[in-house]
Amino acid sequence: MADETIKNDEVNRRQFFMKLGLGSLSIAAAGTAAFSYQYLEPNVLFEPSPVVNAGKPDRYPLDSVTLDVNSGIYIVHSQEGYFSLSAVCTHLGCLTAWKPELNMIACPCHGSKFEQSGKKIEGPAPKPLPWKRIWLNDDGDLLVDRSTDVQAQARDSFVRV
Amino acid sequence: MAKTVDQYLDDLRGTRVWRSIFRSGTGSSTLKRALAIQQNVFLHLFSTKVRTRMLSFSATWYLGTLTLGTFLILVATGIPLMFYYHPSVPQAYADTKDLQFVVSSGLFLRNLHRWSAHAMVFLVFAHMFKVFYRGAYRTPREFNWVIGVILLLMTLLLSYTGYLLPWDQLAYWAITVGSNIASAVPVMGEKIHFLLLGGNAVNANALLRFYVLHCMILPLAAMFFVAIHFWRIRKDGGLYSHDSEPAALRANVATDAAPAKEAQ
Amino acid sequence: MTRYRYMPTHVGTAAHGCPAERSSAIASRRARSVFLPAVAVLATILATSCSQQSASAPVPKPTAFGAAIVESSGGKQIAQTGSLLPQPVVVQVNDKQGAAVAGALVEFAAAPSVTFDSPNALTDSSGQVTSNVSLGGMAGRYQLSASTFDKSHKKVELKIEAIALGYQQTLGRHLNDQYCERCHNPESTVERVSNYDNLEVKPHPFTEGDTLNKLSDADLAAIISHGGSALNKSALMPAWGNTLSKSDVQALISYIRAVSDPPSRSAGPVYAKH
Amino acid sequence: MKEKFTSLWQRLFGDSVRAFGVVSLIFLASLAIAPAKNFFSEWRHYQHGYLRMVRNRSDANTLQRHFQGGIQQIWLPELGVVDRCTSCHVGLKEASLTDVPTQPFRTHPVIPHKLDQFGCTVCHRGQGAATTVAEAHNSTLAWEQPILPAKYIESSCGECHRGPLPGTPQLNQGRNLLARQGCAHCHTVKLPDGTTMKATDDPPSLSHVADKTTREWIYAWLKDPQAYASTSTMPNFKLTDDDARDMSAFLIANSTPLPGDTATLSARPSSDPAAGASLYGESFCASCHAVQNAAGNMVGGDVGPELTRGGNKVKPEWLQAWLRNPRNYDPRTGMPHYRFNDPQIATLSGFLLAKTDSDLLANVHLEAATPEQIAHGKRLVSDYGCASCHEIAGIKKPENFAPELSHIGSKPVTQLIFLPGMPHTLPDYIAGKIKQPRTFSPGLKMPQYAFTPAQIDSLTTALLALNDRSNTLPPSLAVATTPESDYQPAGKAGKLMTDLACFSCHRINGHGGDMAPDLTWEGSSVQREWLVQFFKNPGTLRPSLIRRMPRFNLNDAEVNELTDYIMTVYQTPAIDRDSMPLSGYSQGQVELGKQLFYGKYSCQGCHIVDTKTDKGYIGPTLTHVGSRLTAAWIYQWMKNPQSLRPGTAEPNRGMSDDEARALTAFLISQKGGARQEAAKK
Amino acid sequence: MSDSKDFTAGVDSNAKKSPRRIVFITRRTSAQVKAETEDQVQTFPEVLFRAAVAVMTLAVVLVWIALMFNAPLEGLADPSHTPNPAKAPWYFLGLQEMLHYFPPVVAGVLVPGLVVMALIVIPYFKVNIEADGLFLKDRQLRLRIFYVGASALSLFLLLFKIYAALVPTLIMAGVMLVAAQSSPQSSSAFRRYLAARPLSYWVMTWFLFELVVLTAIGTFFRGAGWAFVWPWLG
Repeated sequence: MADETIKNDEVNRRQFFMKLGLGSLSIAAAGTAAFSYQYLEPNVLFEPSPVVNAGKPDRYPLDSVTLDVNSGIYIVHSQEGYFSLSAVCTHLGCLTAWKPELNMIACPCHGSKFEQSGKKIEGPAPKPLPWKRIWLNDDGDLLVDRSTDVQAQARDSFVRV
Repeated sequence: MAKTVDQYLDDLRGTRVWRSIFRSGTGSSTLKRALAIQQNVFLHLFSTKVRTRMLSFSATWYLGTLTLGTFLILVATGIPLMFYYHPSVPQAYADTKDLQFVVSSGLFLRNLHRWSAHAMVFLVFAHMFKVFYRGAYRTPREFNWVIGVILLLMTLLLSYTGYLLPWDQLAYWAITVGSNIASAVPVMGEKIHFLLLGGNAVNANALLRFYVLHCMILPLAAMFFVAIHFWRIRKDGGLYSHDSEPAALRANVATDAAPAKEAQ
Repeated sequence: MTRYRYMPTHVGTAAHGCPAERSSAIASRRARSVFLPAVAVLATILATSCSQQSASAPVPKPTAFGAAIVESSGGKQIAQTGSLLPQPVVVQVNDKQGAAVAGALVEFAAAPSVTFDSPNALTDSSGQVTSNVSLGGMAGRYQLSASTFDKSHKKVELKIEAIALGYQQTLGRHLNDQYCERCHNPESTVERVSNYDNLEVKPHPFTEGDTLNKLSDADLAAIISHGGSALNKSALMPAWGNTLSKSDVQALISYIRAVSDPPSRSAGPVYAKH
Repeated sequence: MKEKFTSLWQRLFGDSVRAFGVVSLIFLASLAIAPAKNFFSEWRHYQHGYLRMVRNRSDANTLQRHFQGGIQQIWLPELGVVDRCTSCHVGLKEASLTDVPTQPFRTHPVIPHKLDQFGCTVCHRGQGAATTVAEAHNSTLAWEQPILPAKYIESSCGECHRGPLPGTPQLNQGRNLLARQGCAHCHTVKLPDGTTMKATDDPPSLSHVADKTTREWIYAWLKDPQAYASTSTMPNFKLTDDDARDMSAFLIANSTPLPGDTATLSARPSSDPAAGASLYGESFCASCHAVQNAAGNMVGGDVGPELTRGGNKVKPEWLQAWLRNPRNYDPRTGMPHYRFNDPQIATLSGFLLAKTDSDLLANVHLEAATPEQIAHGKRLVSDYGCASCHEIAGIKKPENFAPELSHIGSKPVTQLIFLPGMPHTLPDYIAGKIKQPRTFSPGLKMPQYAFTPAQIDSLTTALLALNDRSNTLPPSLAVATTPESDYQPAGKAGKLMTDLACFSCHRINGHGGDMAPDLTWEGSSVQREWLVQFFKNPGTLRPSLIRRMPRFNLNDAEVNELTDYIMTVYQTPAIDRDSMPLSGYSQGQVELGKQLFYGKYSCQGCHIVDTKTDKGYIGPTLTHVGSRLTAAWIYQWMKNPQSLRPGTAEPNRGMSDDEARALTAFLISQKGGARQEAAKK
Repeated sequence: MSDSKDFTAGVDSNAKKSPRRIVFITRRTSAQVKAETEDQVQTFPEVLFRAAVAVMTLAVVLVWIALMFNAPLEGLADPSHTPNPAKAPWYFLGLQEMLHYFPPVVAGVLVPGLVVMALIVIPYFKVNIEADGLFLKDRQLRLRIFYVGASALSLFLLLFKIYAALVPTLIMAGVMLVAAQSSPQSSSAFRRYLAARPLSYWVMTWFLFELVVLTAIGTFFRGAGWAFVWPWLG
């Protein structure tokens, strides 16, 4: 009887250690997953600043739409003033182009077409091209913040020189 | 009474899905245990039973196991490191710095990778000498010994190719010195040097070559040979032990028993 | 293992590198190519124990004691941040009768970033100690203290002030030298005769903190840019707005704030010994 | 105890399952430390500290709103700079944090550059990529350049700015010293703009040195140049007595007499100290030459050599020949040809030869030199590279005599050999090397210079600017300087100007000294008659100046030659000299001008028109300005003085055209008549 | 066919002749192997748990090392500035040390090539399989060969002043001499042990000794210009 108790104790103890081990390893595995997520999330980015210097306003003649290929924005000089549009199609992210002969912005991928103000004319694009925040800095250069959308046609969305 | 975790686990093990994945199931019967080894794609490289004597630390010092352990650590740390590493000059160095300074725990992973690599070279050497002194290369394990020598060379090559990747002064000059030894080979030395580096000096080409060798070719080759190495242990009769040798052979091997043999 | 060649805070503390430090450095250089944590641990222990031992320069033993310490020269100097004062600081130890005492110990002290080439020295035969002083890297006022002990081991202390100019103030000083000083500085030198005495309405010297500190930066900028007459002050002060840029005017103001006595509040913190 | 331990061991590791359980737990605990270590990283600690500090401030809300957590980075791809300093130095852009005494949380002092555009390490060095204090600030195996000490910070300005800047006096001084102290004679310094630094000093030729001085003086000079003249730029080569003896023997033996009659005295040097002093003063010798007075102060300029002990040095014959025409001995000298007559030469030479120091040569006794000594001296002269600076007959200027300094600011610390006890940094090495070059290793040739500690700091600053970054700068960032021109006027007048050494003091078309006014546009500025008079008898224009134009005793033909040349050639295109008349302005205009002069613009603060009432001592006296300057120049000067003479102290008052015209009318009427009128009354 | 004849497995001590241990073919009976049987345990769980414990212990040690000591990283590779000394990874420093003494063909190719070849052929050499004590048979002849070989090698090393390799060689030769003077009947256990060591043991031990000494010298005792330095002196 006493022997059996000892034996049972022994079995229980073995089971306890087994559970301890496997449990630790499971936690370690879970921790490693969290750890991997933390590791894989970059802490710094080597990407150009979202704020783009578009130069002096007089570079853009009245009623012109100018594509800055590097930063993917349009600078539009309209009667109301200067404003900036994203040049990235809202459908699948292709870079659109300004077609002066058609007086519209066209996407080469799936044929979406937009007005000069970004409004959709036709095509699969679900939304109009978003407007970006634009302002003048102290040196008189136009700056565009690509990370900030602003309301289309709103007073503050234009720069008037 | 609420079910315990164990009961839930037992229920889980009883499901069809579980059974369809893990054929053997658990249990303390010898059969179940043998099946656990035999029916696992990785474990079936081992025999289902080993000699009790071989479990003792002094028999093997677990050097083979530990070497495998370092290899596993190296794979587990090396793959995450690749996410932040561009094998280009001088970006490689900047990436190493970034791993050290801005990637969460990047420094830890790189440290672990580096020290494990050193540990693996050391353990492989130790393993080889231990096997030699135990005489475990003897028939029928000759070929497994040869595979072991190949694995030793691969370990050295893996460590050597990895040495260049941080693209710092230490790496650059160690590889320059090391690779110039290759050009000492008569007749074809220059060619080997040229092919190894992808040029005449340690430069961007060399870095890319070493990267591919270090991350693709050598690890795959090493895994291939490791599999054979393990499988051959089973096929050659399990871990070597003097006492498992036939008496006559053992008598020959254990020469301190020679007088007794002559007496017979 | 990473090894630091240079710890700025410990510069000059050890005249000859501690041998244990050197050997540990060597050992850790080996360790960088070798997997030998034991060596590294040993090196770390050695390095730690050594850094605790490194002592500062020995303090000489005084042979005499004075009762007072006075400034001979070198007070109220202006230098750029981090650089040497143009003249060394000279202090003198006197006894009760006012006679110079040779062989008394003088200790210089200041904020930790200030360095003296002889922080502890004995007075020479004329009772003086000379020390070159490098100011700290922050612009502002630095309080240097020179102290000695009298016979009863009581500390006698002398406070000397020095001003460190940052980039903006240095630029301001340059503009001051070029445009302002000939009228605003009443003192004449061989090279530069002051115009101060020739002016009916006397300009304010820039050190005149009592007056200038009451003016806001905007007031000062207006006077400099638009001249005295535009602000109902003397027309002898011309308008510099067409000659100096806005940042030049700001630089001048920051210089004026830096040198004013009593100090201007906007000149920033004062650096004294802890 | 042991049994207890054994039983614990047994309980924990008794069989493989137990060992498995325990080791797994330890394994888990160990693995968990890595992310914990990451979480308690140094930069997070600083950010927490910043937030704690900010919490108690009155502007807490603003500061908290500006605060951005996480690793911050400034990336300048074109410079290859990644700076993460702002991860810990959180408050650099917060203008209100000027009251924080020290970094890391203090505002950055005002500088002309934006943090986002230039980052931190471009100026401060150190390792920008690092996110720990030790790695970022100190020198490590992975990064040799620690944070640049504040006293050398101007060297970073010099990486891009290749010319002098008003805000960097130390850098400017260091660069001047590099050129002026002859460093560039021995060391090649290729500047980032592709030019090679030229030494601006001009050590004398030694080919005829025996004409000029004695072997004893050469010996004493070689042993310790500063004993002869404390302002001497000649360094001390720390020669042994024998070496100095042999070198002086060689230099004398190697010297050839100058052709021409220089070896005889034209007149006995006169011993009239008063007359000598008077001529010395009238000739404004002190503008260039200094003499140490009894109080030990140096009086005079530093363009020419110090004359305190000149009598010990030169032979009287040589001195008289030199005073008669210095260009006979040294065609390139900056000393003007004064056209002294014989009595003047006798007076001046007597005055100068009396300036001796009896101690200087008292202990110098040299036996006649043996041929071996002369041969040894020749070897020493070429070994020490004397010919790098001095012209010595028979010895060629050595090429690459000393290490090139073009990239000294990026020299790897591993390649330097430090003195014991010296901090292992490049600035300390450079400063130590300049301070005491010979201590670094026996047999080094670099001589001992007599630099002050501040000069050493300046030189170090200038040298640190010569680094890899300054040499590989994107052209868009380099701020070029106008190169020193080698303008030489042509023709007879040109020869005359060289003879008179005008360029020693005046600058014309970017060439010349800065002691006297820039004459580039002098022809537009002054009236011909005045200039003629001025050459004959240079008067004082600025009462506050102690240095003046000397009288060269020119004859009429020379004066005309010079005046014609200046009036025709040195004209600015901005002014038509004859566009405004020199007279004929209405009385009303003159009166208005006078009101402006004394009222609105209060010019009398600096200038004198009426010697009775006006006291202004800064600008030139204007009593005769009507017969000195052209009206067009005055008008343009009123409108914008800096456009005519950049850096002039005359403020631009933003006058209207009418005001400028009125003032011109008033000033042009000042033809010295005021005094006459006053006399009449 | 009910004869139950006992078969005994043929045991051949010459492993080279019959590489299979058991050569045994019969139609109706199964093999009976007369090798001793040993206690055996299931691989699962006994071996696997032990292996897991070993690997985890190793991992714990390495994790702690990685937490405490940063991997070396020096300045950006700069082809124009060779550090002094420029060292290969430590496991090649034995080789680099030899390169100091021998021409690259010998030290860089011949010696490592021979070592690898020797390692590969170890199990295929008769002496390695038979593994008799070196000096137990043909003692005089073997001793003579040993004397000639050892002194030739030592002389060669002495001539080229390769003391780093000479000293271990001499020590090994000394131990082998002791072994030659020992017999399996020696009273001392250590001498009995030495006497039973076969040739392969001696060669391998000499190799290990040289490897350790040369690597240690290359790692710790070589400074600028590959000159000998004491690691504790600057």
